[in-house]
Amino acid sequence: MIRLENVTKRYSSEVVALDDVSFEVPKGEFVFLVGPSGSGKSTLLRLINRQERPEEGSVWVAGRDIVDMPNNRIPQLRRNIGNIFQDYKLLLNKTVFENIAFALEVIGQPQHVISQQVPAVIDLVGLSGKEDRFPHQLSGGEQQRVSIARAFVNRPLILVADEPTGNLDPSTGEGIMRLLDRINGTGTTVVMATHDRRIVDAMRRRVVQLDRGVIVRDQERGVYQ
Amino acid sequence: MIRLENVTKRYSSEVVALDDVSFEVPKGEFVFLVGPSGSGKSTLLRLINRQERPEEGSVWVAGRDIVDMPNNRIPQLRRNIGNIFQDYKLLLNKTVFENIAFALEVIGQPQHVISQQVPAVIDLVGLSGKEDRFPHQLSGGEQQRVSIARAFVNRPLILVADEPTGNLDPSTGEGIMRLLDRINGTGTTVVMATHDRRIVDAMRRRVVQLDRGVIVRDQERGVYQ
Amino acid sequence: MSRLRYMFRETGESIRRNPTLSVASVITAAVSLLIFGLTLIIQHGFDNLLSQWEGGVEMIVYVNSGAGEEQRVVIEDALGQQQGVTIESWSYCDVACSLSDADRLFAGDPVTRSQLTELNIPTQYKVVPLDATQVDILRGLRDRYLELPNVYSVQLAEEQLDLISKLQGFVSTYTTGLWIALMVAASLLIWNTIRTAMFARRREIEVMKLVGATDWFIRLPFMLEGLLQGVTGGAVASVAMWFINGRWTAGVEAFPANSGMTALVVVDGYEWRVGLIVVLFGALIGTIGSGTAASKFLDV
Amino acid sequence: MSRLRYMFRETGESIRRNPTLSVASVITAAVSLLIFGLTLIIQHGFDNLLSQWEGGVEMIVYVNSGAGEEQRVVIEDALGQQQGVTIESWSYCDVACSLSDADRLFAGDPVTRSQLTELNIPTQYKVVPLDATQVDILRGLRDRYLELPNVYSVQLAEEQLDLISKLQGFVSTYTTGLWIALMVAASLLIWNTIRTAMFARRREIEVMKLVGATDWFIRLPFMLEGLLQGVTGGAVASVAMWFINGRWTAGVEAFPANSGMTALVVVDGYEWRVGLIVVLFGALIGTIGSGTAASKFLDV
Ligand SMILES: Nc1ncnc2c1ncn2[C@@H]1O[C@H](COP(=O)(O)OP(=O)(O)OP(=O)(O)O)[C@@H](O)[C@H]1O
Ligand SMILES: Nc1ncnc2c1ncn2[C@@H]1O[C@H](COP(=O)(O)OP(=O)(O)OP(=O)(O)O)[C@@H](O)[C@H]1O
Ligand SMILES: [Mg+2]
Ligand SMILES: [Mg+2]
Repeated sequence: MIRLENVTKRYSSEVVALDDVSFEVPKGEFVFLVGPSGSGKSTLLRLINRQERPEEGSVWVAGRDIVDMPNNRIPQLRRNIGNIFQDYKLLLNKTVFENIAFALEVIGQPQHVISQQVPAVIDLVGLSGKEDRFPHQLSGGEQQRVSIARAFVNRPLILVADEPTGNLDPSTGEGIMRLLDRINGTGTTVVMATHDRRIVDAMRRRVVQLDRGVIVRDQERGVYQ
Repeated sequence: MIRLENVTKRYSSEVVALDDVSFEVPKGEFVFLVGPSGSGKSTLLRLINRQERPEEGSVWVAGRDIVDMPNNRIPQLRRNIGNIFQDYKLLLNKTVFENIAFALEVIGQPQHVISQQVPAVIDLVGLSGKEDRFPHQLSGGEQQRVSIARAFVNRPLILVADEPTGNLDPSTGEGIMRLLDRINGTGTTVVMATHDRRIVDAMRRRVVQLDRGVIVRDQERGVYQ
Repeated sequence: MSRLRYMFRETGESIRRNPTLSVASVITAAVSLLIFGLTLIIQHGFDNLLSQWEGGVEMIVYVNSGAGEEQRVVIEDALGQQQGVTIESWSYCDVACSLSDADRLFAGDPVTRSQLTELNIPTQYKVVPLDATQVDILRGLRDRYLELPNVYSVQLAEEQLDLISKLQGFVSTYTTGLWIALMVAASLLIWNTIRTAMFARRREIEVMKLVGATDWFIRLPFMLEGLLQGVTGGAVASVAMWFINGRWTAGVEAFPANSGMTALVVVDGYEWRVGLIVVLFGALIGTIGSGTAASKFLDV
Repeated sequence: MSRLRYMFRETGESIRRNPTLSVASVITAAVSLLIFGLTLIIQHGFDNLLSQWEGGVEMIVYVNSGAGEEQRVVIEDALGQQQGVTIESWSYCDVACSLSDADRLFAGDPVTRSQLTELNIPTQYKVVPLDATQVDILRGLRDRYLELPNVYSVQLAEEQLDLISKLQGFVSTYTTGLWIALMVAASLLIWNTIRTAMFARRREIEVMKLVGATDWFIRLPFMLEGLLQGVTGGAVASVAMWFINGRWTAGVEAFPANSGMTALVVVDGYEWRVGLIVVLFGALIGTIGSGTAASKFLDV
């Protein structure tokens, strides 16, 4: 599903965020990216949806090399990837329903698709009854559920999550992890960067550890270390 | 140094962030505020520097009731309180030195005070040699040190920290805690909101736990629970 | 359908959010386009005023109305004698031609115009001299031609033309300067409004890009907003221009007939063409301003 | 010292950051102030043109130069006879007074003016009639006074005054409309520039408030920026006005002396006063625009 081959990403001549990184994520897998601050986790995630381009190497997503993909093809690529962030990135002036519907609207989905898929995904993330609330009327955990619903409403092949539990207290974070696990269970590939030792240790999934732009560990059913 | 008396803070008729909270922090103490997301930790901290005003009760800081303090006295109050945030709030277009000097400049300190105090505090937080870097050239932990230096350069009576280690990996977070501990050792009162169980458990200081706007625990030498 | 609704909703919201900048853009665009339109109108008015002197004509010999071909032979002989000596060429402007000249000359004074008919209008010989700067020679000619039978009067261009074309040059230069400066400002403003609008919505745009919206989908509502501002400015300018032109035309009627201003009006439909041009121009700066901004700041 | 340096540095940075909006504000302010200044100048020019007719004067009897008091008795008798019948009052404008009238009337045509001296300038009787609308009576008077000895000529206001004051009214109404519209736009723009600048620096402002900067300390650099924009606009407008006025004055000299335009210039120093007013006005809108914005958006 995702394959990086000898990828090097520099932000400037001194800042080498990723240094000759190769790794592969098969369809349906759940991968944790761990490593100290600045080790390149976010950079790696941004390469997958072409928010960044590497200086060297190639990035394959869903069978396509996306490094030299022309700009007008990128929207299509991104429709296959759901993104989840530490700060949720919800639109504050839109309700829960509107936030999720927005993701379908802007890729030109017709109204009947929206009115069918949005309630389904709201149900999936456990927010039924809170459709008309605004983000500020929700707890952090609930906001993160909205952001997951928005990322997943389009049934993407891949979910990419950058420290999704970073702003949440431990028990709320665990709820989010159960949700991501359920989504992973439907066949969606999940790649998640995290600092949260407890979560990594509890889930026991594949762990890829980065340090200063290099993969220093890649372990099936791993721990945070 | 800080005293809250029967403080109630509502953001709207439904959202009661703090409900009849009373508590006191003597000079030189180190207090952790813990509690689940939305329990009112940040709100409590914002009351102390008059970013918010309570609907009921009174807030005493350094011997003054600040709830009805006229607006033109607030700057003076804030010069006695240093603020540290999860997202550092550094100015991205200024160097380390300039970021710290900025805090003195804007309260009208003359050049000779700036050129004396800034290097001293840079030394204190362990950033000597990195004065001319920009925030994006620093690790998260280093950025947080800059933000602490900025909060402390004016030698405030109180340091208020809202999840200062939230964005940092565990070992970097521990470094920040050692620094705050050192600053506390100079007589500065420190109030810190956090989710980080390891840090609270390791420090063994006073712990005040909030839940839905109410203090449910206040423990000397406490743990995260 | 869904897309269209989305677009108009977003455009509307965006305008609502930042009314001052939008209002200022529209005002500036409107004033700029108004001055632009007025410049065209004034030019046209002056052209009317000068129309009878077109083609290097420097002297007009007015012939008594009702003077037939035989009676004009004397005049044509006199003109013919000078042909090649002081006169380069001359042409006869008959009743129909003179009436059409009068249409333009008295455009602002329909009362006077209505007193001129096929029966009483003087016809004209329009004379192009060899050297227009030799005013003394022309004056000599005038005095000689005034003696001829059936000559109603003789007019020289220098008496009128010089002042008017100087005025025309002066007025157009500076009004053109003004509208160009304002047009630059209006374009910058529309550009800026769109930039500000996009900046205000950078979170939305970020999310849109992340979920795979195409650049055009993101760009269009903003371009629509710019277009709307330009067109609104153009429409306001058109209405103002139409109003001012109407007031001026009404005012000119009240001027003394000999004030030389009666031709300085535009009532021949040209004002509608200018109105259309002004709106199109507004649309153009709106689209260009917003299009550049939307393309440039899509990478927020 | 430290504060001042801080302030200028911040102001400079802020302008650098958002040049398009600043440029658009300055252009709009400049054009607005230019039209404002030109309106004043044109008004003044027209006033010059009309100055000899001030105070209800409707007829001027010009007396041959060199006619002494005894020789003017005949004229004064004739005027006295009509006093209370058709004439309300009359006054004598002696050589000095007539020369100063000529100063204004031929301001744009120094050559003609220089030919008028104490020795050859006609003096004037300025006549205020009981009823200015009774043009026929005035014409009758003119014809009678023209017969009197030592009368050089007689002029009636209606021949000149009417057209000119209509033109003056028309021109000032619409130029005033234009500059007011643009002034509104300019104020909104400066307001907006400052708002945008404050929004762009909301992080700085947040930090400043948190570390205890006073509101005035935060506000001043922004107000300085607005002031600067207004003053720059005013200065540009002043220079442009000075240039246009100069070109016009030079142009008028070349007009025919009988074009009635020779008084339509401003060379008496009034243009400098207007230049100053324009700059002050610019400063005013700059300060008001930025002051309101800075106070309103300090709670970012
Ligand atoms: N936009 C950027 N421009 C320049 N340098 C950048 C940029 N983004 C990241 N970097 C640098 O690239 C390196 C890797 O950063 P990255 O954000 O990928 O790390 P991370 O593992 O996500 O860290 P964290 O745990 O703090 O989120 C760091 O040195 C960082 O300073
Ligand atoms: N500016 C605001 N307007 C309205 N409601 C607010 C605002 N800030 C906070 N709240 C609400 O007040 C309550 C307490 O929020 P607060 O941010 O103090 O909690 P917290 O303990 O800091 O949470 P976290 O751990 O997520 O930072 C929450 O219900 C929150 O939604
Ligand atoms: Mg990261
Ligand atoms: Mg908080």
